[in-house]
Amino acid sequence: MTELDPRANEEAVTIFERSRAGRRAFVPPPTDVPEVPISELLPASQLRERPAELPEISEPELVRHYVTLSSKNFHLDEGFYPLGSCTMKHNPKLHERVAALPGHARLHPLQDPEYAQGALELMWSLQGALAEIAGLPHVSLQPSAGSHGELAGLLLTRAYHEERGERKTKVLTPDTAHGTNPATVTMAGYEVVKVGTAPDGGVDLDDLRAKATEDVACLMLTNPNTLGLFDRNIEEIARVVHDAGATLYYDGANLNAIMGIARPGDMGFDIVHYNLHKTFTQPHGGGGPGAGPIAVSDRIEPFLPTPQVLRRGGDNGAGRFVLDHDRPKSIGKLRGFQGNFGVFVRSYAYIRSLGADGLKDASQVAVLNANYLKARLAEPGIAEYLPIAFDRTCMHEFVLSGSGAKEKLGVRTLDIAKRMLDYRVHPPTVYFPLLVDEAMMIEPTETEPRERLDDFADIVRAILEEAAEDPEIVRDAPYTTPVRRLDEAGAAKRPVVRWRPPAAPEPAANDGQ
Amino acid sequence: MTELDPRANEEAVTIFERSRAGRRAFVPPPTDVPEVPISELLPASQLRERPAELPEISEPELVRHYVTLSSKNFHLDEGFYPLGSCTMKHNPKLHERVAALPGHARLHPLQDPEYAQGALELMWSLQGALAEIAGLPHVSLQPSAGSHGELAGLLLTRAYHEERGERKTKVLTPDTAHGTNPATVTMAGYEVVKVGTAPDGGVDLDDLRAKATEDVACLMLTNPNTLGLFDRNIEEIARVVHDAGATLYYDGANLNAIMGIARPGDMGFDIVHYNLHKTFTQPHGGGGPGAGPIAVSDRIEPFLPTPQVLRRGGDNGAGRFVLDHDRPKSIGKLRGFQGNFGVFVRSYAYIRSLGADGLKDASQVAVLNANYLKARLAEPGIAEYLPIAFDRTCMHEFVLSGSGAKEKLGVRTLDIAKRMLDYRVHPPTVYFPLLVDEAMMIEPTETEPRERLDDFADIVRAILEEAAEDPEIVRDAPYTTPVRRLDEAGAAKRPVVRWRPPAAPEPAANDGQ
Amino acid sequence: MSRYTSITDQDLEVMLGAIGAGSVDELFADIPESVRLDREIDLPPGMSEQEVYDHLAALAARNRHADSELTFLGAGMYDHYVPALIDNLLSRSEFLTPYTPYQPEISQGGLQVMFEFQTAISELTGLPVSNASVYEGPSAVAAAGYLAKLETRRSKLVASRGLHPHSRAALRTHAVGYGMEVEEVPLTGEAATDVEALAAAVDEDTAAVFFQQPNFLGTVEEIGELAEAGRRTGALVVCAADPLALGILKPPGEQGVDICVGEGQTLGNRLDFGGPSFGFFAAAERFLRKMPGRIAGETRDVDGRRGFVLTLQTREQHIRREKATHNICTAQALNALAGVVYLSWLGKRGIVELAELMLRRTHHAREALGLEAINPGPVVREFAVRVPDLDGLFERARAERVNPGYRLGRDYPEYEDGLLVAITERRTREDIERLARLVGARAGVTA
Amino acid sequence: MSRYTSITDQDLEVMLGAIGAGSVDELFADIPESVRLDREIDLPPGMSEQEVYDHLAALAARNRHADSELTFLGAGMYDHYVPALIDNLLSRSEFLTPYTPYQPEISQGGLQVMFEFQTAISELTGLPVSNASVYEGPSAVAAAGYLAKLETRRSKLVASRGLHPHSRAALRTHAVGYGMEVEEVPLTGEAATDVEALAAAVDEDTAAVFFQQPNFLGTVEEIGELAEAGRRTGALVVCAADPLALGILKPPGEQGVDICVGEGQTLGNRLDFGGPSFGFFAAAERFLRKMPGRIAGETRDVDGRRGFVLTLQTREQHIRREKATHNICTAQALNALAGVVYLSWLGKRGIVELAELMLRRTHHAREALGLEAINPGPVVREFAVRVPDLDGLFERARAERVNPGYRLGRDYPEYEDGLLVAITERRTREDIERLARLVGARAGVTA
Ligand SMILES: Cc1ncc(COP(=O)(O)O)c(C=O)c1O
Ligand SMILES: Cc1ncc(COP(=O)(O)O)c(C=O)c1O
Repeated sequence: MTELDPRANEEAVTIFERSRAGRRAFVPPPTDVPEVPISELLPASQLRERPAELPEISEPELVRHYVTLSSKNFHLDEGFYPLGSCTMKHNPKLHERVAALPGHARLHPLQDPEYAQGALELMWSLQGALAEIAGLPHVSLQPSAGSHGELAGLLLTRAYHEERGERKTKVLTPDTAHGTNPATVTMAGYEVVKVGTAPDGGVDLDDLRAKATEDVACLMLTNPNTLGLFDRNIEEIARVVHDAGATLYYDGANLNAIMGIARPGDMGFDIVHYNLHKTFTQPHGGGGPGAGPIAVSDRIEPFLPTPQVLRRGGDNGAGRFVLDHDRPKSIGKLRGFQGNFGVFVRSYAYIRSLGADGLKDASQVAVLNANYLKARLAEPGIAEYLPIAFDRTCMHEFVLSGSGAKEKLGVRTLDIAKRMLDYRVHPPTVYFPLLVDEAMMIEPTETEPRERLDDFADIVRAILEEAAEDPEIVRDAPYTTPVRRLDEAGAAKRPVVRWRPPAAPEPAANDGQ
Repeated sequence: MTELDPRANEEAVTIFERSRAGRRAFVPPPTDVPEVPISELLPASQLRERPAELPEISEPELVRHYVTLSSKNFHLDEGFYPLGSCTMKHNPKLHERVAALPGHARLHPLQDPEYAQGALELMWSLQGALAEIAGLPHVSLQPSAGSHGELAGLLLTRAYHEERGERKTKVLTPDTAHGTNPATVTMAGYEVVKVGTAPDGGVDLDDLRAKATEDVACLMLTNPNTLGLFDRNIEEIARVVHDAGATLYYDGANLNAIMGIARPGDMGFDIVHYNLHKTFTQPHGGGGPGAGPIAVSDRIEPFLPTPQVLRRGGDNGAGRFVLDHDRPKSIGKLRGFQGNFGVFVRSYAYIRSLGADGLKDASQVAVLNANYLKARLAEPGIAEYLPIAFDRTCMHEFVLSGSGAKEKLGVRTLDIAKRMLDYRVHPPTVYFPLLVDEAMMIEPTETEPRERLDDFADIVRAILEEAAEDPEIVRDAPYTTPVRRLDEAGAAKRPVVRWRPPAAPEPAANDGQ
Repeated sequence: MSRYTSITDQDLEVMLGAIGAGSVDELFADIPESVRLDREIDLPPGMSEQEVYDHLAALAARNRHADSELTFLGAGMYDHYVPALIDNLLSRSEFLTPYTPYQPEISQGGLQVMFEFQTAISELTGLPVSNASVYEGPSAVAAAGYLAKLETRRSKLVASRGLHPHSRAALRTHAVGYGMEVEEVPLTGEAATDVEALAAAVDEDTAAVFFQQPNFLGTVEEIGELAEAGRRTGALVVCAADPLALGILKPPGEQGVDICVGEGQTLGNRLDFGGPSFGFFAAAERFLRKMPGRIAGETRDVDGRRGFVLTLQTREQHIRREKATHNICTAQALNALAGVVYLSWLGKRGIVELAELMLRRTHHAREALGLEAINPGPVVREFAVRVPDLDGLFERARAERVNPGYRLGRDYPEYEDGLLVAITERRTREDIERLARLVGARAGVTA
Repeated sequence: MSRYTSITDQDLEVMLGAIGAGSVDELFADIPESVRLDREIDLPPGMSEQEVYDHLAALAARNRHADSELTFLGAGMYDHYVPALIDNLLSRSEFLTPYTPYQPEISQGGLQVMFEFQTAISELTGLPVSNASVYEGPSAVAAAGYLAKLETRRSKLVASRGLHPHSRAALRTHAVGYGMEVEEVPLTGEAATDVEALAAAVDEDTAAVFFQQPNFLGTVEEIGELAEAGRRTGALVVCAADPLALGILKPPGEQGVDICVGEGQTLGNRLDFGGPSFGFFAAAERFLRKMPGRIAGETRDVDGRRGFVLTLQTREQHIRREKATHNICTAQALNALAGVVYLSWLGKRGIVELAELMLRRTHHAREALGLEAINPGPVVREFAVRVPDLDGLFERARAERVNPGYRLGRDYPEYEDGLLVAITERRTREDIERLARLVGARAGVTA
């Protein structure tokens, strides 16, 4: 209908371009103290000469701008979002309500613990629940996200080895590892050594044994791994790593597959991070906030960041909760204050809502949904084009290869993903993990009903049929989105990373709209 | 792009059709009292035999269903909404925040007034503010909407006349009156007598004089009237009505034009209703809630509904607020409790936000915006097709006639309205008032910036140009909406007003989606 | 310029120019000097958002609400838990800010919600047609009276004293306009509607009979018998009902009731000191074209796609004017949305589980208090007892931030010492025992 | 089945059938028995929504928060008024629930927000490039250290003691991984960074110098001089700043600062007991390709329409892996959204009006308290004073539900008796006088 849609080619307008001199959404409270001239309060050297060019706009138009922008986002409350490795599970609305309670939202981080007992008890209880789920006794909630937790994990490893007078320079990561793993290794001052993947999708044990030398500090692993497969050799892996005097680090991004079923601690992992914004349903917010708490074994505990939330006294709930800053061996602080408390509230509410069996049920259904969708996508008419990368029972996610579609139909994984946009579903994670050609990593999560999975299978089939008929249809997709394929190369070649007034210094007044 | 939009012909699915036996979003709190068999607590005669067929659905899918539905609504936070007579002004988000405070939202209506002083003070203060704005001393907040206020007004009029032993049987309404006016007259037990409109758009005085007989109880008027015109003869009208011993009723739907500038009470009106969901920005909610408080003169006061909020004692704010039920002459109750308090909170917040000059400014800008848009739509290229019905300076709204477009272009007001949908603006009120051929009633309100008015004028021009080129384009519109023109005649001929399971009694389990 | 308007000096100049006016005042020239306000209105100056918030928060803090006390108040509105997803959905601009869906092509969200709402109400009441909402409970009862007048042209309305006092009051108030009288029927010794008295009150001029399920005191009425007695002379039978209780009670529609109306607050709406909530209005098929208010209907668009519209509008004021079946225009769409979302949240099993919990706790509470019951028979969510020292109880309770319930005295002189106690899923056994202790305190003293 | 899952028994049967498995347990066969958990995890059973709400509400009620006491606490997070429209926008599923915008065609909302955010931060800091957010303030400082390492390959970081103690701590913690040392520069007698000491500390091996504007005690630093001293040997100059104060302070970018980072909580974010908020990271053009985190860029689609994408991703971990400029992945998009909405709400004039109000009240408060000022010079939003009987003051204040501020002792032994008092637009003159009375009380006693 484009020709009949008068707004089809409407251009995006930034809030700055909507600005008109003199408009305002904010009215200041009256000045109730002497109106001393600013020049008497601030040194001329530090006085701003011209105001920052922030938008001038009334509340109604401000609201419309952002409400209208929001409607250009696909989101979890709209439809299926099987983004592999991201655990896009439902975000209960209850969590937003409890996080917004003034006792949480309006609590200052430096409040005297005596007057923040509710918040500290919540953190303490969450630590306990997370410890039990991972099977490791000590938890720090401080890291701000998974990658922050990874960094904490390697800094703890370093502190641990240094105390023992051991000098280690390398960290092992499988070639299936998520990008944050190697990036973290470098930031933590180690050298990355890649470990290969065996034909069954697990760690190549021989390669591991060969590389697990004296100078290795740690092996970073996620299990189930990024192929969605549980590494059957996990105990042997742990043995090899520990024999080398290295720590075994658990990237918790895939924890959603095994809650209440198996525990990293029981597998021999020394350090674990959790992604509360994945497994424990903190809404992703378009790229955060999240939280990446870590759990560790006894030997690592002394090095945990400060402060730690502890309970002093009576074990019958009579105890007081304190912030322990006095940790001589601690690696120190990874960030300000006590971490992303607002995220803790949501994840704690989630854990209390589901309880022991609810969490186990969540993992079981996550795995059931993944295997069912995998089966649906293994049907003739699909499997020829999108073969499964490693044909085993998967855990919470699985990886297909677009190789067949590329050869037989001339459409790439990217094309299929873009065409999915027209079907109003979010595409899987694509081109990751790297070792799978034209990878398509699919994680349905437990909160999807069967109809959504069937619908997705039908969509994949339909797209492949379209491609068989006329690959152009798929290659030129999407057609129905607010914008179509964007020039990313151009964006990187000539980066425009902020809006600039066409005619400074008073742009807002005259241009735009 | 329809051919390339795989979801273009997707059918609407009701929540009942999404139901699957066994699913649930609700988990009950545990039963903490003896589980006495229900049959021992309820008589068999009153026991429900089969459960009501409510949907069975999990929270994630429940949220998706209604979020997705919501996105099929055009709304005020999306764009221009010049729906005449409805005062679609911005709804400040602050109002939702203050209305949700537990002290308001969680307050029981039968709470002992001693423990509801904050709520009663708010109502008392709102009464005072409304009284000052209308220029009438006594206010009852009780009516639930404008039409409810109208009914209250006529019941008050009846009580007033009856006490004076006067028997009146008729109520006058202008032929420009809103439908609720005559409908209310009948409900209140009176006979409707129409009064004509003069060439200048005001009440036809001669006709009024002729019809203002002894047996007339009331004249219901809105001023500015539904043509957006202020009746210059208002004083003479009041004189004629009062000489006949009738009351003069002010339909407050158009109060937004004159706040702080002129007051119904000063014009001689005896009874006024306010639409808090129009002038005082209660969000319309897709058709309510609203509130229709009334203000009256001293002679009507004794008959006001019960209870009334009064302040007893100290005038320095020291007083206590009470609910006065002891009103022997009262017409009684129009509804339960004290009215739509949640609406009062929002409107009170609005009045305190704007204050005296803010309210006046709102009316001035509302009138300025209307006259500017009227001027833009009087430009050549538009005026020939959409002549102004009564060419005078308008107040907050004005009425165009689609007569020109119908004759010269063969497109009706309805067609133009439907084509506006493709331009993502809400059409004006159409085919009202009735005495204007192909009427288009336009009320921009004060919260619209000039760009929106210019944009609308451009849209009208563009549509007329499309019609000149090919009327089909306009006659077949809309094209880009979730559904296109609907068969309303068919809907009324064979009414389907509820969903029914294709195969009772266990529909949800098997069908749907 | 206020924070809600956008007209800059530059805009003003351009706009006045286009209008051809020298000033904004000129635009008001039509208003005779003599009725112009020659002063500023006498209201405080405007405030910043922060100040308004602080002011209203201070007012709100002076109210004792259902979170700041343990309350057993009911009597028409009840403290049920409202799930968080309702707040979230109702806060969406898409539902919160549009007007009545006059343009169906861009209002399918709101219209489908109405259609789903009508379906849910129809399921609960056992009546085939429901409208999309009326104001609230008592005025819904009055609206039923108007339909009865239009239908029967008779002039008498018979109402059980088990009908909410506010409903009876609203009925009386409206009846004056309808030109009708309201006659009340007493309750039996067990606080149920007296069937004989009802039968006796009904005559050839009776347009409708009204009763409530459960009645104002919480008594489960024998609807079938009441309906039969009421129908004798061709009067319409109107039942006001608590929609939540209908989750386990036999639908009025299955027991000879013609019209079922009620207060919807119990379905996902807040207390809000009494409103806004919504009223519902359901009836037998033959009244479809006499219903008040909006009704959504299913239809198809020009491309054959399923869609929804406001239908049978020829009943309504904007088309029918003085011949309309009611004068209602703005109703309670947003509150009705909360209602249907709440019912979908509860679901087919949930509403039963919730109502049964309420039922059991209510009966448990009546025993636990150990007082003389005014209605010793079946009760659903509320019951009435006689309290020897009502004032004393309230004094003791208030000191402990407990609200024992509603005092029946004002509405029922015959129950001067009556206390109406409401129980919901939010009042635990522990809460009930707390109230029992307060009641017992005096017993202790006098023992 | 939980309320968040949908698999009915019927579904289960069909699904296992399609999978070809006999039970769900079979799907976990790959997990060796030996590492299977042979018991239920030891956690309490699940609860209904209502129970979870009640439980968390009870916990929250045990915290004294900014609405339940009069607080002068700041020290890095401040009690500013957050406009209601921010709550409303952030609660929209469209912003709340999507992941990082990897599919730009269906993420233009989030991407444009990032672009607008970057523009606003650039305007405030006076630096041309900003990323779309990092975790929060102190870790943003640490991130600047990493950029300095990548850029200079040097091993020393010099930090003013005016830098937030948490920022210095985070910098030290991260520096261990970077293989770098952190050296601290003392403050002058007036609690400003000692320029000479800074100049002395900087050598050929210094990768970067760090200071804060205003510094931790509220002192307005002479950024220009500090930058000049720091730059001498080619070290990068990093300034941590309060973005709200930058509304009236000269932008770091105009004073020789290479990188400006900071805590974004003051921009429309809640206190939340310390997080989530957001950190910002702005820098000079030449560091564009060394920036950490997401950056949105403007481009065009195949039809020539303007659009936005995540750009320069070759910096990032998911592409560059061990060579990435930082390991950050999930950042703080939703909090950054609150930030740019807040700045748009304040607007060009509003941010100045707000900052000036804060400035004036802060200076007024410092006088009103009548105590010896630790930083007697210019302060913006916070100031430090010496309190003779700090314990006594806290005791008196706590009893009246007043929180006097932050005790400097733990972080600054040199200010054992120091109190850091924060002032925002929410602390009125009246509030300030109330604190002054509490301070004076003892003076009274000792007088
Ligand atoms: C396997 C894996 N590891 C680590 C991460 C990084 O977690 P975060 O984004 O919380 O830093 C992710 C997130 O996508 C992941 O999928
Ligand atoms: C002129 C006029 N009068 C009365 C009404 C009825 O008001 P309400 O919808 O609040 O009952 C309206 C509403 O559209 C109106 O425009």
